[in-house]
Amino acid sequence: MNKIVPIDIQSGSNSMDAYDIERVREDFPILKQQIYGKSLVFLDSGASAQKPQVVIDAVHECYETYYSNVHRGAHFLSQKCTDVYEQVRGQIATFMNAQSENNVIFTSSVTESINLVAQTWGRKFLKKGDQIIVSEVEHHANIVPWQLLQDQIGFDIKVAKIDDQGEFLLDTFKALLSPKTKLVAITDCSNVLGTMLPVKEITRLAHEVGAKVLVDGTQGIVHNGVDVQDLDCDFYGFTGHKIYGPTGIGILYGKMDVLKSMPPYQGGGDMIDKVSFSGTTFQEPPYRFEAGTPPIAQVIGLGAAIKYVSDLGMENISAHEQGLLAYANELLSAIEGVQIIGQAKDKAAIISFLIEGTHPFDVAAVLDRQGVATRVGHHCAEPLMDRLGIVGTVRASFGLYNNKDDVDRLVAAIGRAKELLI
Amino acid sequence: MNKIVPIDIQSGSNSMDAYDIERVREDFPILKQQIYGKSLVFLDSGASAQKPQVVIDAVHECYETYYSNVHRGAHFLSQKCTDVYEQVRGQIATFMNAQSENNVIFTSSVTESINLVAQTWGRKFLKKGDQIIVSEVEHHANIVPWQLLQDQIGFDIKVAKIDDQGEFLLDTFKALLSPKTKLVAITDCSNVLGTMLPVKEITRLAHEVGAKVLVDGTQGIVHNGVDVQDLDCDFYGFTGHKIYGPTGIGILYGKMDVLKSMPPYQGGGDMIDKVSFSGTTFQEPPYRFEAGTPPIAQVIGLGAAIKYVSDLGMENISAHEQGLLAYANELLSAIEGVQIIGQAKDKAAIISFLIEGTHPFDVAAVLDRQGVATRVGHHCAEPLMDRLGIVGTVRASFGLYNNKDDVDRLVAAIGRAKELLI
Amino acid sequence: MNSITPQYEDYADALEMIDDEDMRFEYIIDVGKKVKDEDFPEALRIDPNLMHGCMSRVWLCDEVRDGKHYFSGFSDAIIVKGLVAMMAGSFSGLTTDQLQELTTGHVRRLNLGALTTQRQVGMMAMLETFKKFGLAGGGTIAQLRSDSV
Amino acid sequence: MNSITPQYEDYADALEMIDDEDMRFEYIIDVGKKVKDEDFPEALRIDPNLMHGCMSRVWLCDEVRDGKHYFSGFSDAIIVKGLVAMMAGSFSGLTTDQLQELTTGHVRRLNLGALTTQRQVGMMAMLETFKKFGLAGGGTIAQLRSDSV
Ligand SMILES: Cc1ncc(COP(=O)(O)O)c(C=O)c1O
Ligand SMILES: Cc1ncc(COP(=O)(O)O)c(C=O)c1O
Repeated sequence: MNKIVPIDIQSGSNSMDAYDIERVREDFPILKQQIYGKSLVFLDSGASAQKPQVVIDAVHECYETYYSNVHRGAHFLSQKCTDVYEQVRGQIATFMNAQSENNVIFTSSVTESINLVAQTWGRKFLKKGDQIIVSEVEHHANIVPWQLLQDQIGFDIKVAKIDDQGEFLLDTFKALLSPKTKLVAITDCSNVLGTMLPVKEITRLAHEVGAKVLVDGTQGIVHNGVDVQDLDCDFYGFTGHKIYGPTGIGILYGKMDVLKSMPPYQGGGDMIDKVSFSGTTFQEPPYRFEAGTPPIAQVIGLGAAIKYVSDLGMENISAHEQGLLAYANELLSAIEGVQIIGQAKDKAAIISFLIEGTHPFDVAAVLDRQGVATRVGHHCAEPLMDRLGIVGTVRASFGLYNNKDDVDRLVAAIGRAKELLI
Repeated sequence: MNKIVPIDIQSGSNSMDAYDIERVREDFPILKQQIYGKSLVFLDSGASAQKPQVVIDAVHECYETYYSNVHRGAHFLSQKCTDVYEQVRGQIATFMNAQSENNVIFTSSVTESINLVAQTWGRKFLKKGDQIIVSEVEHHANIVPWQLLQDQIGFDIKVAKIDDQGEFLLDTFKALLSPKTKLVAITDCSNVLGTMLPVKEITRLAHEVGAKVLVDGTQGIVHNGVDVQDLDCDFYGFTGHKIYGPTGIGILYGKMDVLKSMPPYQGGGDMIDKVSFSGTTFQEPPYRFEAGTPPIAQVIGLGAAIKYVSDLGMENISAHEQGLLAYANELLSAIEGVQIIGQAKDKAAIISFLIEGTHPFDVAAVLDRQGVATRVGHHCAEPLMDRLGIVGTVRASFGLYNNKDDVDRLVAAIGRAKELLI
Repeated sequence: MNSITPQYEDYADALEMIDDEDMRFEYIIDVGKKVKDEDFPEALRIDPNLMHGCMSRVWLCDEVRDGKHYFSGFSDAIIVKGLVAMMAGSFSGLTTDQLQELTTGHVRRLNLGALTTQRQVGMMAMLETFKKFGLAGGGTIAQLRSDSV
Repeated sequence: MNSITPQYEDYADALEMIDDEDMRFEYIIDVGKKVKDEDFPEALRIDPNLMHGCMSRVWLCDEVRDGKHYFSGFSDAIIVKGLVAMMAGSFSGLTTDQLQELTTGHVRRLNLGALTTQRQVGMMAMLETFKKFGLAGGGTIAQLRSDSV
């Protein structure tokens, strides 16, 4: 699943021919929008991806034809809605190659997935004197939950380093590991630099010292898919809206023995076995961790998104994006004054850059007025900005619907930004 | 806003004439569905309400024409989406008569709203030896979060009682209050019995002993609206999917001084001021409590729902529903063997019942086959079932789109259930 | 492979002949109504015989005679009582080996489309329980549960 | 009521004459580019003068002479520098009373539709800051902040 078909940079990309990008673009209604009278070039998928029609329609259809609350329902709509909803759990298990659908917990976002692990597994198993390891490239979502827990418990947080190219330093990571290490919480792909981290090797090493491993797969799964059994991590989280699904839905995968060892997170309906004022008992995973009415339509929409990317094929998506990345990298590198931030060997289709003599906010504003949507700022990774000694970057992040034309428009807009700002 | 226009039970209802129910029904596409070849009678709105076209379309339109992640975005779509999204906060503040939009926190459900209060306000301010009060009619969502917190801290949970009619016993509640009482967590409307609780008086009494008050308004706001300033509660929570909005969105209202005194709940993007490994600082309310990408499209859908009910007028909705309740109550009371569970004077349009000599599951199953969707079971209120000494009820809960025909169909289906089952 | 027991054939034929879902639904109710209290005396309606995870309560017993399993059951809800009666009747009198050969297809042939998926899942769970009884050579529900831990 | 200061009129007229949003946007950049480093020396770019909550850094100063407020400002981003220059220029030379009469309409007349809402909100915040400076009779951003607590 993770294998990326090699592409030929010289000729643009072979894979792009196989992958009918213009037909794919037809599936995304928003791409027809005009921004300031210019056609939209959407290069902000790293923040949130656009949705194909099938996802929008799945949500629509649910509300219009069979919507009802799920579980415990004795009537037709409730049954139908529960069936469609629960079938997504199996679909996601297959997509991630999880052991079973019971390893798949529905949350409201990956942020919630990570907080859930912190406040259940973490609160139960971490003690003063323990250590956990995160990396310098983490998104705030994989830093702050641990800091909040640290305030409650008092363990140590160690930080694994990158080099100036943005490459993960496996050796210095190894040096941090010790029997005190109880958890490694790390992303498989930096949302700022695009760096792909060697999470399989990291997991193996962490397990050797008896630590559990949580992988923040928010970016990684979108660009390369995942095989959680091959990875062997204990937890893997991702968020629906970045993988072309609705907002308001996230996933937490966990190994069953680990999930079973965890107390509930939130309390409420559905997650209980029996409630009384003299004592309440809880359901087995995954339901133990799903309190209250779940994001029903969002789960169903995510199911449609996962089907969509599966039908296109994650390898084809990866190959297409790698072709774009190589093309963009080539063109941007050739522009005088453009500095690409993050030059790791193994990268997902994310390019952060700066233009010498300009402020990134100005650049992004000029790009915006050319119809080119990028993100600017610290990208919720302030510690990484501090490490790199910069206030922020302009980030162009590619999705499965971008094409070479988008790259050309980006290049032209950068030219305009240089004209206007320097 | 809470005022209910009096209706004349004898003649059916005056208010129903003023309220054009047939036109209203046109707004709900799902009502055209056939269930086992019969037209759908949806009497399960208490579990989750159906969505008017405007809500479905608002979600749709967002994804198709201006979707983007919100906040901090420098590009056009991000700005547009943020504007629409943030404007809903003000709209909800107006709907609840909150002091300002900053008192309105977006959560994923009321279950999360209550867990948030438990794990932030509760974890900070409750100590061993303190007492909190909940009531016998609470939904699990307003019991289990307190039990989970109790396991962490060790305070006492006292239970306010109802009488056999389902009427809240204000005097016995008063007797529970003491300077040890730090919180009263109570619903304004029982999801099983329909009983409306005197939450304004409860709040006044609780404040007299210095306790804070959290009102679970999940059912109350749907049937009668709310004025949080008049109520004077410290927290008020409700859930989007029951007020004709999307799933995956809930609201927590809080008084500003109370919100300001609370630590963050989940950690992640958006809720921070500045993140570094040497120390992280947080935003002011409401953002402090909104970690990660919020349920963007769901907030926008909820905005459309709130506009929809506001346009219809909460008084008109209440009056219409009260007319139906009176009509249903009259007809069901006249059926031999039907026992209505919950006979409080002040009720929302929810009728729980049992049929002598039958099991509620059988009744609901027969009703379902007549196209009449009801809910059966403990309705996530097991302690209430224990109190009433029953295993469950069949519950018919009405929404703004139900009509007298629905009641007639219910009555006919009950007749059929008696024929088949007894 | 379809012909399991005469009782099974009777039920399958009867339901096949009915071509209206509502009437099939009513047929199950009728079966349930025919189960008398004395068929499954109060003394058997005890926790060790209680199946877990049902919306209504379901008790199941297995009596082994000459290496064959004879099931009986009861519920406080009529529809479930009917289903239990059909399931117990259909698959009683089989040996352990015969029980192991049963598949969900055998349950499906009973033509229970009138039921909600959740109920159908319940029937499959019941079939699994029968097979477990077979492997365990009888016993109670509670014993099956503790064995599987 | 519209005529505030000659500078204000100049900016408003200039922007009104441009009828293309892209060109208005570029006009603001030009204003920003014209602000020289020495117009707001490094010594002033210190924390007490820093406005909070902006995507780029913004420093603002208020100099009071003869009861009139003279604002100046700076930013590390050109567009913001242009906006700050326009705002400071437009509303400098006013008395406390005159400042209090300013409304969001005065900012809107500057015709800044080319800006994102967030930036427009930023401009309104700047206006509020000017008014607060007026009420406080000068001081620094940091002092305004601590006063409001
Ligand atoms: C009174 C009451 N409180 C809380 C809830 C929980 O709502 P949700 O499941 O949307 O969090 C419900 C609905 O099930 C309810 O009726
Ligand atoms: C690597 C990474 N982790 C976590 C997140 C947080 O995702 P969400 O905001 O959907 O919870 C993001 C996206 O912002 C991300 O890129």
